[in-house]
Amino acid sequence: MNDILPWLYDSLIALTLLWIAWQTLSTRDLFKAVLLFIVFGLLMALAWVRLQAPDLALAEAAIGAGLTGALLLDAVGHLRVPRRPGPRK
Amino acid sequence: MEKLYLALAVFLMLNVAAGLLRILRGPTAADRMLAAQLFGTTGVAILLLLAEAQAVPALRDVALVFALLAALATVAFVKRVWYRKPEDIP
Amino acid sequence: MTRTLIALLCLGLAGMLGWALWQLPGDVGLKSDLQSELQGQVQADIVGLPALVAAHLDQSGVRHPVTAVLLNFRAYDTLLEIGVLLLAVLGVLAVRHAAAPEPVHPQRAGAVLAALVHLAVPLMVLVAGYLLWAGAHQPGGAFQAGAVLAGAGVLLRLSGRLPALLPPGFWLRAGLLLGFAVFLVIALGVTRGGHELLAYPVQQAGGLILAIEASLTLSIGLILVSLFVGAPSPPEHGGEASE
Amino acid sequence: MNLIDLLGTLLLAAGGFFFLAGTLGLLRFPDVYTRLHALTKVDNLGLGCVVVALMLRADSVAVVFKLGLIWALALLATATAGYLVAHSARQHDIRPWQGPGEDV
Repeated sequence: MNDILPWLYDSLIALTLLWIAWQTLSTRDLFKAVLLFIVFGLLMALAWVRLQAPDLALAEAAIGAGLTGALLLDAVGHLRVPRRPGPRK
Repeated sequence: MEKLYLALAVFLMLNVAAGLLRILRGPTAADRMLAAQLFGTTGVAILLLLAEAQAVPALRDVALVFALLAALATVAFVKRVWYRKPEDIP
Repeated sequence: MTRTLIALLCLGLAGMLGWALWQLPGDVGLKSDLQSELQGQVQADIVGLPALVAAHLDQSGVRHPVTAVLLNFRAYDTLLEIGVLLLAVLGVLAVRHAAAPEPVHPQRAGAVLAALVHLAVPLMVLVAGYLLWAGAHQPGGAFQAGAVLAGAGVLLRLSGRLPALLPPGFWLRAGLLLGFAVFLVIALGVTRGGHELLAYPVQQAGGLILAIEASLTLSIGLILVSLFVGAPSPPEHGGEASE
Repeated sequence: MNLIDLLGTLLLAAGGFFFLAGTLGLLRFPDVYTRLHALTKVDNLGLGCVVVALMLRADSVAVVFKLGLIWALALLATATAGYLVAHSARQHDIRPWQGPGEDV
């Protein structure tokens, strides 16, 4: 019982990360890929915590979850992908 | 109490995994952005719980940086991707 | 055909990575009980890196092992890293000059975003300073602090309070260069005292590292903001501005 | 189990409940405005409960202050993000959901 919770958490985060990575690479929607990448960075920071590397978690939180997201979204905006504002009803 | 913290962290991770469906489905870009914003706050909660459970106070700083930069991506989204072009305005 | 080739290549790469990981000695810092169990014994003749760092930590001038490695024991690595960042931003600046500079439009932000900027930006600067100071004894340091500082810059830019690049004059270039220059001057400076390149004298190590980190923070923040701000802002939209 | 622990456990459970509610809202609500509601309100209540629970067992006043600051920052970020997204959605002529009669 003592070990099952960390084990559960670790396997959950590892599987989710793999799944996000796969979705990021396989999606055709650029914006979706960027958002998935942001979430990937976010969860990666949480994974570094479990790997006992708080320094990396801090760097990942600042660069991965914060700055890269803004940079990539800016790039998406400039690429002028055909924007679909959603189903207009 | 440490066990409870960890259990809640596991539960919150499950929430994130379920919320990913909203990013995949959309339908609008705003829905996806909202899901990412929610994960940011969930990440803050998980970090605070782990800081206590693993006894690593430095994780609170990670949570602080998370919370501080949480709005950045959404602001960039609204200002750079999902704004309305002048020619679209009737 | 190409797909199969790529798939085979990826598989080969994955196999090599796995093999390399398997070949790692048991205690190079992968704090893993499983590995020592697998090897049946802890190899006493291989001194793990963490132990090596811990043994020399008192000579490094800081109390946090990661900072000690990054800015003292393996400082040349960090020196070259900031050099790479500098080269990257030079590339961006070279392309950027094509776009005409545009004026500042603080009124475009809208009231709510303006409130966020008013509250968050000073806090970001404060937290950057805190992270820089904390790096000496706990996780933190120049890169993290610089990134938070850059976050403040990006927020200012998104709310229209920062011109499309800060005027590319002397002060911008000086700011971008500052971290690298201070690092290099100190690295060379210690050789005059009979030390090797980047081998700080033990007594002054703490002060020197703080000087390097402070200038690195400023430069990294400025470099990251320059990467973002280099692009012109999109044609403005109605609505938000009129609030 | 003393009173502080009991209170902390209750708050943690409440926090978990609010996070679950937020995720369910994100997944089940019909349009962007209602999902916004689920996110900005519920998820900050969830974080709030967790933060207060951790405050109860904090070692020092500095830690309490830091936890409070983190919560305040998260509130600020989510509130701003929520407003900006709602405003942008309105500019994109996305109409609010009018009830179950209309298809989503």
